Amino acid sequence: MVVEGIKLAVTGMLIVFIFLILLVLVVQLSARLLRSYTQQEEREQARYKRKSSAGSPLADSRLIAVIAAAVSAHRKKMRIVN
Amino acid sequence: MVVEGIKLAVTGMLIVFIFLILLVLVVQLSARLLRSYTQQEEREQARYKRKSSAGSPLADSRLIAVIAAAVSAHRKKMRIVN
Amino acid sequence: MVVEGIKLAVTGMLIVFIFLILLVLVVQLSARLLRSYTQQEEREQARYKRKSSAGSPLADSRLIAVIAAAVSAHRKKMRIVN
Amino acid sequence: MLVTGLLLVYLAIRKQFEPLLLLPIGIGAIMTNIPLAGMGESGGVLYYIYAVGIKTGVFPLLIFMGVGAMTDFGPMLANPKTALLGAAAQFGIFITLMGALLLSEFVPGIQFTLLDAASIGIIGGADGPTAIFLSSQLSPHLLGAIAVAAYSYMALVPIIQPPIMRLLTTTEERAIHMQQMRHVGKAEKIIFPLSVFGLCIFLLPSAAPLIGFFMFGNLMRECGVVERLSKTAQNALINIVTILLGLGVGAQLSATTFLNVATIGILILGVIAFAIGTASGVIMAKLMNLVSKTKINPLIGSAGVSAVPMAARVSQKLGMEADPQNMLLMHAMGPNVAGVIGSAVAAGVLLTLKNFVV
Amino acid sequence: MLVTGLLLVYLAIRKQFEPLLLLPIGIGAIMTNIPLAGMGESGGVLYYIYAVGIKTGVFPLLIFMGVGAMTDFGPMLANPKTALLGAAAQFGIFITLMGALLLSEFVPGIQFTLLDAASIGIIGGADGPTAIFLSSQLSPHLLGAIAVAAYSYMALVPIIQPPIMRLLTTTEERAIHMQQMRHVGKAEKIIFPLSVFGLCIFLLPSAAPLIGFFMFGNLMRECGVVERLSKTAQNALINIVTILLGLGVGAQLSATTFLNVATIGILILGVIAFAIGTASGVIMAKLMNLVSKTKINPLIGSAGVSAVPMAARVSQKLGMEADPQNMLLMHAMGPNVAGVIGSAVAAGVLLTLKNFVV
Amino acid sequence: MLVTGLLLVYLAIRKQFEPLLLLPIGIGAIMTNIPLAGMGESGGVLYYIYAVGIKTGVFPLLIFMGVGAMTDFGPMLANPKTALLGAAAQFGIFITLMGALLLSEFVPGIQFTLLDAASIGIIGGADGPTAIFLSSQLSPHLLGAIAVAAYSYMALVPIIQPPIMRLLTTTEERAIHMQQMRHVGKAEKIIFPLSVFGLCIFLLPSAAPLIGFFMFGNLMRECGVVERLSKTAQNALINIVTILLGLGVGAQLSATTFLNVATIGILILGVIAFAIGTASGVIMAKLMNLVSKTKINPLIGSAGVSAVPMAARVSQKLGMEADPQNMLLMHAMGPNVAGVIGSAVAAGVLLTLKNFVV
Ligand code: NA
Ligand code: NA
Ligand code: NA
Repeated sequence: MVVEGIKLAVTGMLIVFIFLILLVLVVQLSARLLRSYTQQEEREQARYKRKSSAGSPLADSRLIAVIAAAVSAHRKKMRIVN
Repeated sequence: MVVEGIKLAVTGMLIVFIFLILLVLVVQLSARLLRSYTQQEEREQARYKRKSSAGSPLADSRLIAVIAAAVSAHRKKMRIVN
Repeated sequence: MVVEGIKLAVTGMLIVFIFLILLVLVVQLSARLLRSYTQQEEREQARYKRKSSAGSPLADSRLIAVIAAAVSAHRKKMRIVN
Repeated sequence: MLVTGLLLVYLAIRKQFEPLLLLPIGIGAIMTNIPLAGMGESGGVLYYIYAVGIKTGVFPLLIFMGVGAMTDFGPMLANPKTALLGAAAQFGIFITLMGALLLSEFVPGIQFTLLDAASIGIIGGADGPTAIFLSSQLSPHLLGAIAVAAYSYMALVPIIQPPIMRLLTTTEERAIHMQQMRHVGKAEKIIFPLSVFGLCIFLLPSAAPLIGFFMFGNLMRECGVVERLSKTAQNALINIVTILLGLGVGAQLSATTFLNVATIGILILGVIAFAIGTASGVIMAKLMNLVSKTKINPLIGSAGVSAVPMAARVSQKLGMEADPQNMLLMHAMGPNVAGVIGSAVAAGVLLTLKNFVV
Repeated sequence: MLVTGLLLVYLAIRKQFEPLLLLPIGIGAIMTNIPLAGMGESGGVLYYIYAVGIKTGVFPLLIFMGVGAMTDFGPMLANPKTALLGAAAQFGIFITLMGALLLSEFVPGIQFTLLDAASIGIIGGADGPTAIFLSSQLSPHLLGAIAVAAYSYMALVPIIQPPIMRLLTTTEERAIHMQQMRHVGKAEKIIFPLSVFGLCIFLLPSAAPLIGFFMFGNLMRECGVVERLSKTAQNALINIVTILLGLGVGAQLSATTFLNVATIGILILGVIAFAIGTASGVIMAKLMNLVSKTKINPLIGSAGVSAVPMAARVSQKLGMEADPQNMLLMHAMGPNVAGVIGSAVAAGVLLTLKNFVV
Repeated sequence: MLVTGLLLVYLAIRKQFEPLLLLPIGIGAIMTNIPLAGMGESGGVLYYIYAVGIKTGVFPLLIFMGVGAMTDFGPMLANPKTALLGAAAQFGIFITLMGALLLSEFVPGIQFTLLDAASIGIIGGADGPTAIFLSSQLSPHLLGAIAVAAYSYMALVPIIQPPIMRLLTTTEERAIHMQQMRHVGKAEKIIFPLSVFGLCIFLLPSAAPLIGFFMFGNLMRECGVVERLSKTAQNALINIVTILLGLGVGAQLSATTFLNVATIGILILGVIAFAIGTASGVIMAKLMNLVSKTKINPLIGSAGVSAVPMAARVSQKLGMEADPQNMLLMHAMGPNVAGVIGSAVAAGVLLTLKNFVV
């Protein structure tokens, strides 16, 4: 039975490697085919980030504190209500 | 079998119409019977709306911005946490 | 069968009482064994409460209003979205 | 068949064709057709899902309950007469039924029984859970094709309906403004689901599972005392069941049951059903305008096919084309939700076949 | 029977009688009794729900798990002696059991077996999942009536209890203030469900399903490392199961099993059970005051019947009547939650009948 | 066995050993071993849970779907070569399989069949749902021990892996910085689950249930049109199923199946499996550095065993030890999630035994 085990192990590892190598190839292929979409998406995100980071950083930090409190209050409330 | 189909179609449409006509009548009847409740509810709502709309609109709009940010932050957080 | 019922009632109430008396004893025992943990926890909570109550009460009440609004807005939004 | 499944996935994601259902159905179709995997065969996971939830009718009824909990009947209660448009649009169901019988009479290779024809007709109800429930009870072998047709055509409502609506109405008719709706009270909204269920019990007990679960969901929504149940019925429960229902329905899409001339027949009959339902809703509105003094815009008639809320949005869009100030959406919601009741009633009529035929 | 179902729906919505359960039960009762619809018969949706979830005992146990996840045993742990009040209140169960046997001895037309009597007695436990689980195992034919009686009387606690509580206490007793509770540590709260489960395993294995699921739920709540499971057990899961359980229980309310003299007997015995439970809780509190130096307000004794948290609120209300500064609510929560354990233990005793009788 | 169950509960709560699974498993183990309670026997609630959800394979697949909906494959798509590390780490599975066969050859009292050996090997996959699914199909009698070993060793990853990782790498290697990842587009993320599923269908249909549900979950997450289904799959659904799965797995931990020399063998083999998986991941990374010009830090190789996200965190920690500026976490997530696919593929290979053996 140990022989069968060895056969199984060899086949198994082969299939695992074949599967994941093919996967790598497919992923690389799809990355290449979709490159223009991805780059456009990236540019849009970059533009959006620049815009939003232009806002006053002070106001932002205050906002974040308020938000954090609101969210934590909300969570506590949920726990009580439900 | 086409004859049976015709019979079925006639009966079917009759029942659908009878059902929905009776439904219309029942709805109209219940609307009439419950009119006093409904009108009272409406008056209360109208009163409530007038009151709440008296608040400062400026403060409200700022609040709404804060809220929107809080809610969106909360959502993102949820996505990460869960 | 009424006799069987009486037997069952007597056994039943005995077991219920034995169970809950043992439960009381176990709870008292575990309270005693864990006393040091509990007291430490209590001290930490007391310290924490003192700290947080030192914050400006005015700011707090405003914050709470904002939070309440945010949470209620969030809820309404949830209802619409889902 | 793998291609069919992939096509459904593509339509769901890229074209946003009712993705909540068509994505799981597509994946289920792929899974069941993987050679040697046996996922849809006895002992496979999809088989269990199908046997437990669909063959029993439990899943579509739970979804219908959730839909009830999400449905606001307010617009219909404010203007109850528009419910008749939801009745008229069911002509699509029955004419398609006859069409299916004619097809099997005259087209060789197509052999629909009366039960099959009824299941195909229900596509015209434009209501997924109703179509799945009825066909799971009458013609399980057609379930996959019928569900796919029903959801696809619901997604295609913005393409199927407008030409028919334009053909049957004049610009003046499409520009008719409808008067602002009255306020509908809380008590009316609570009484309503109970009334519908009551009518169903006395007129048409065979529709009780569909109407009963639908109205139970709506009662949970409106009664105000079981909000946590209502919220769960609208969210966790309906979502869980939707995933499982989709996979289970998809599992019925095997090559032998789907890739045949009958499916082509079903697809053709389905689009006819939608077209006739649309037309009869519009014509009914015009007939009602002949006898009633407060005119209704015939564009809201087409919303009677249900396909909530897509069909109502189509009414709104065409109304605004004719007059940018014309706001029909809420008015179209009346026949829209009435159409759900209408097709559940029609399904009830068709369910009685189960006892007489066979 | 349709009228019975409608009455339950009315009580749930209008009178807010435990609507989370009585609304689905009422709808289930209506559905199962629709002539010709067959929704509760083999092949009907309610039959599947009943067979899968109630006959197996799975649904009431999952609900009990959710209740455990929602229960804070802190007040009981802070003052453990009050747990004895939760033991005393179980007299209601066993005296009612004897009452049921006497009824069937002396009233012609009532024929309760020992198992039936045990199921009827459990109404006095004032705890829905326990009552449903026990009667589903011992007397499925009485399940509907017992569930309806249990939930109705729980809703009626604010009417049933006060006269008994006033009768058995003086104004001075009702005005007794109880000292502020100590802080209960996190570790104690984690050890507690494990201790209760441990006691159950060694003393009364037959109670293990009920106590086990209840304490598993509470452990998920308190252990702090599985918050997402605890939250789901308290929300989506318990809500889904509540809807299905309600429908399934309602489906057992058919005319043959409900509209008979036995049901009248059950309803009468049920209110007696609540009354005796209330009285024995109060009397136990007075007995404990005879031997203990720190006095407890006897009003919290009645909360031992469970009916969480209604009975504790009744204690609070009567305490405030005697002295507006008297805050009993948290003190009454101790016997209140102990009463849930008490009736689960009693149910465990009664479950052993299943093996001996028959 | 009660002690075993309690130990699991202790590890879950106190040591936070995968508490989401080990707490329910521990409670299930306690419940099933209560003398006279019969909770795990035919007619008991745990038996129903096991029969419905685990024997059928439905529960682990639904959990895998939820895991898919929670998994972000972005890091792997950004640097696809790291997926090979997730392949290499599966050596642990197959070497352990051979170890199990050797044990039963040479150790008297241990008699593992080929199916048993395969189930034991899958512990090295470091992935709970995969291990439970495979062993429920191949060796139900070992299910309990295998699940306990798999989850325990996953929790012990921060103890098992570091010495092996340190032994096989130099400080310079551990300090290798990896370049910032590229942005991965939405379309790539949608295509990915479909590609993996497609590969699985053509290469290895036996892995279709696991890979299919995993990728269906991921597709729901990424496609953007079924967010409500994705959210429910990640929350209510996976939580409900986790509770039930844990109880059902725990119910398989009875004295006869767990307290024997085979379990000791499984526990020893399990830790060997993790160690070999870790080592082969690291060695693979070093081999890849021999042929590739952009160097990868061999510490991320160990993350290929999966145990998401624990193993990736271990990589991050050791990287920071060598150089506090070294941020490996996101880079380690690549092999980490690839390891999940890798072990599902391995499970697919092992599942084919079911047809050949017996
Ligand atoms: Na319709
Ligand atoms: Na009780
Ligand atoms: Na793995």
